[in-house]
Amino acid sequence: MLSMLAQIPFDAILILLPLGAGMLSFLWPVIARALGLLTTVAVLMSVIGLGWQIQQSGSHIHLLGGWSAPLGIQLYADGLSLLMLAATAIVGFAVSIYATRYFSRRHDEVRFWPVWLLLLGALNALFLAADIFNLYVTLELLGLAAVALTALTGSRQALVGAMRYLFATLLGSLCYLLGVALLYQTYGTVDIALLGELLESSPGVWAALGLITTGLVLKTALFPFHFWLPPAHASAPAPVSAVLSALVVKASFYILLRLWLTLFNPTDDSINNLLGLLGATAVLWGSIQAFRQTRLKLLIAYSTVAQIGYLFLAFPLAAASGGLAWNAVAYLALSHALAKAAMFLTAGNLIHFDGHDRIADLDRVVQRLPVTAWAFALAGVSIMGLPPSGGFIGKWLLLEAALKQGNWGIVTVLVVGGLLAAAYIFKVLGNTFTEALHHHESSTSVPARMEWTAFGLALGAIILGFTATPVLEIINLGSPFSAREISP
Amino acid sequence: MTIIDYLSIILIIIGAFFFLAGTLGLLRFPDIYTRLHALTKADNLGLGITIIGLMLQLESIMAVGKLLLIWLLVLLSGASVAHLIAKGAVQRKIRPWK
Amino acid sequence: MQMFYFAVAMFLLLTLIAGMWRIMRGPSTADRILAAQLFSTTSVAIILLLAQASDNSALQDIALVFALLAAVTAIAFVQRAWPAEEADNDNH
Amino acid sequence: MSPQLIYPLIGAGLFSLGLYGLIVHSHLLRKILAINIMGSGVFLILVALAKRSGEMPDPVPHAMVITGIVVAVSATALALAMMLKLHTETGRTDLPDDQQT
Amino acid sequence: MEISLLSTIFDVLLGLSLLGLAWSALATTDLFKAVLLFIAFGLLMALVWVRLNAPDVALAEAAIGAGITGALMLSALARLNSPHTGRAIASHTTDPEKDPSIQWWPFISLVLVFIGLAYSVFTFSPAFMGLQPDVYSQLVNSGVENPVTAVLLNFRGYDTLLEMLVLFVALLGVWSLGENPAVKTPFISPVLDTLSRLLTPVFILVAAYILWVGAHAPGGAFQAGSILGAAGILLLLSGWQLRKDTSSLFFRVLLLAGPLAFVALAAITLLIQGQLLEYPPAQAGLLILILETFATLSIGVTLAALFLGGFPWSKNRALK
Repeated sequence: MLSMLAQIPFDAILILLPLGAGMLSFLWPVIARALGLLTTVAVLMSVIGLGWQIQQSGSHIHLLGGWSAPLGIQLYADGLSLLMLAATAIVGFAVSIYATRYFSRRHDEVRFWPVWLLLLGALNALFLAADIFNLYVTLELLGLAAVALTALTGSRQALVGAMRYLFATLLGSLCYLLGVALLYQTYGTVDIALLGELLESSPGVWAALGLITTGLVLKTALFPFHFWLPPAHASAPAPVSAVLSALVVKASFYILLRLWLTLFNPTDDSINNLLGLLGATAVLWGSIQAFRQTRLKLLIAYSTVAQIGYLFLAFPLAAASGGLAWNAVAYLALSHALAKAAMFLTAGNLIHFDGHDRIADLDRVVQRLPVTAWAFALAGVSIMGLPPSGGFIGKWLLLEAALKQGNWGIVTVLVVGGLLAAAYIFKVLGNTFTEALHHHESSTSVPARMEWTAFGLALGAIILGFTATPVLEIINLGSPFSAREISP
Repeated sequence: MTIIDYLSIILIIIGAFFFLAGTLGLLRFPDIYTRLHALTKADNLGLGITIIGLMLQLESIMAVGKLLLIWLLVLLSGASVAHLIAKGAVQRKIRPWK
Repeated sequence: MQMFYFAVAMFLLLTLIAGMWRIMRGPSTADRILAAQLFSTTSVAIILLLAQASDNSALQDIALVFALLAAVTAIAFVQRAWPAEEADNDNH
Repeated sequence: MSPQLIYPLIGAGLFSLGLYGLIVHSHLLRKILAINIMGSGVFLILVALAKRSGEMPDPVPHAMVITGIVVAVSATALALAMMLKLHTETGRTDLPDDQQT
Repeated sequence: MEISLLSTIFDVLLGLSLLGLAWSALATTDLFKAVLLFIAFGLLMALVWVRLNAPDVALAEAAIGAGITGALMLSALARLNSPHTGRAIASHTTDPEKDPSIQWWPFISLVLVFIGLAYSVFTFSPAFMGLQPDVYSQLVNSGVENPVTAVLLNFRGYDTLLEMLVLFVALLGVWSLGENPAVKTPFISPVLDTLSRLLTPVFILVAAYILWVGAHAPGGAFQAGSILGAAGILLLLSGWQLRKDTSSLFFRVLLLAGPLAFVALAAITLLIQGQLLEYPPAQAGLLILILETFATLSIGVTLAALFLGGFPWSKNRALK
């Protein structure tokens, strides 16, 4: 039985299943909802299966078409991919449950499911890819699906946000592709592991590095390329915003991290320091902007800009403390995915409830929607980095790495960033207790399913605060952070 | 070089001359209606003569047929497009040159 | 012979570049579409000459596709994009 | 100048031109044109550098460029449709407060 | 004069006119002119691919870059000006920039980007052969003789699957924006009617030919699909109306025929061969031809639907 289970190609299933389901849900809209839910459950189980396989036999390679590396495309899975797949599966499952009740107009929901399932498939394909050109195709699929979902409601803000998002994502893809072109023409392969063995410092490689990094940083919305993120994430439907903030921006970051670990691994500190500096600016700028917002969804979107900054703080630290800093980043990415998805879902609940998301007019939400208020508070704990939460563990690991190197600049940014996050979270929480000027007695009730999925995700972010050891063990399966050891 | 080769060269040079005439017409003719002539007459004829010149060099009957088809297609679409543009221009009351 | 084909192709490329002037200059949009049409006819000839020069008959298929699609943009223009009234600024 | 260098240089030029156009123009249709020109530049570099190695060209970049062309036409169609929708909704053909970018 | 010198001059001229077209397409204030210059740019790109000995790419560019993209852009431009939005033509066909002079900071960065790229191109080491030897040595096992088709449909078939889904997602995105805008089709002249009647069978024949020939010569599913798509566009332009029954399941299956066949084959090969998309070598040629046929159909239908630009059937029907 177990040996049979070990034979199941979970990685291929993770890609084929959502893609196939997306197409079927387009063909038969009637079954879209059931099919979508079923698919996300199956994806969740497949991730568990893949995790078990990796735990048994180390990192995992699937030769597509039976062709090995330079000629064919491979799928590759280790602890890092597993972590991202797990985050995708969990958030995807919650968002799917949420979406069954969220859409008030039937034809919006009919349009949502196919694109969402294709996006899920693109995410899984991206986290399993081991080939920089294949990554380009998955990035484009992901980008176009994300733009289509952003524009789903067709409102004015959504269109403007989606349009800007589209240009940003296309520009990012083209820069990335040009970098891929230079790398391919220099080394004659697009396989990451093979490139890792061949790469040497040359002007072409530096140009490729610059282009790829620029493209991916643009897609990840690192300061100063964050301009497109708040309008897009704030104007999309709530489940879409949750997916965009929790998963889609992480996807391009994952590629950057992966390439950084295997390919570039620059001994030259100046680029690392530049990324770290941009990250620090993003933390401070994003947090301040978040505090200044008057609409909840914009506040959460700017908070994403700030939280992305934390991920880049690891780059200057990694050279000396290697694994520790990357562990911190992986942990932060996972807990931010859960917490931020929870926050956007609560924002969706509030909009559903009162029809607006003006922070000043949140009217006694604590009494009227206690579960939602709790969900926001718990997610906030993780975003602020207070114990016990996943955010706390991640920031603690980062702090440890910074202290070890005596990098006081980053220590300061971590502390100030935490304080600023507390400021904007409490700004929202404070308003949920008070009475607003206008009473909203005739509010529509929020379906329990929508409240509890948000709560469940937030609770997940808190639980991550207790499970540091096993989760870190999973992340390090197949040792993704020991550089240049991914061998075919 | 055989006699066929010389014939090809002569035909292709004549074709190129018609292309030149077509372009000159496009550039120098005074209004849209006269410029249409440049496209439909000179260029299509130029292409036709060039194609005949090239056909002399081909061995397979299939390739000859393909070249003929290309010419027919260009003739057909060139003529139709010229007609549509002329008609549209008249509808929009673009004045002919006097 | 190869040399000759190349030289003629080059000559046609020069006439094509000269034709670009009409796209830039206009004056009416119809003139521009006309010049674009000339572009594709000349390109067909250039491709056929290059095919002969490099003795690669596969290139003839490209000329075929060119010839086939030549009409599509022009018809799209006439049917959709041509403004109903056009300023008659033909001051040639 | 070796002939194999011409097209990669032209490709680099197209990429930079497109980038410039994308940044300075505010009209959405122009931005779409600029993105397409940038894409052509990338494709040109991808294939033209391969030409440098021997008589038989490397087919892998060709396949990649065909993939890229299809992706580009998809993105262009989506962008155009969104531009039209934005135009009917707001009457604008540019993005509001574009100077923020 | 040497042939190599002549070809160098040819390449330089072609490349410079490409740059010139791109520059003026971006610099002109008249949008019609910009779009037309861009179409001419696409035509020249196809010539460049011919020069670079990339006939497969040239075919794709001729069909998509010069044909379909141009038609899409012209049609979009027309809708920007369509009278029922109530705006004057002049305000949208021309786009007077506030400041026509060069903006210096972007310009400097443009020059820097160019210098950087040019430098990396110049210092490029051309010692390797790329994947060309690998592809040619495995070509006998791929089931086709055209190396580009072998890469697209066999060696890197997974990319192609994802890429067709990109096309599909773009269509879903366009459809989610709303219904097919009512385009007033102007008077259909009998000439156009006859032309479309004459050309449509030729389009279909040529598409089939390009598809078939793709196994051993330049051509294949994408090029054939784009030609089919162009045929659809021509029909739509000649006033061909979608009948109500096109909202049927049949139409939707047709849209997805390529990706569905791909995913189905992927699942089957996964079950039988143990690897995704691993074809048994003996049947590889046939499987690729079947895949390509379905892919051609869906690419053609999808491109035509993208040109139509909107949900082609009423909401109620789609929901049933």
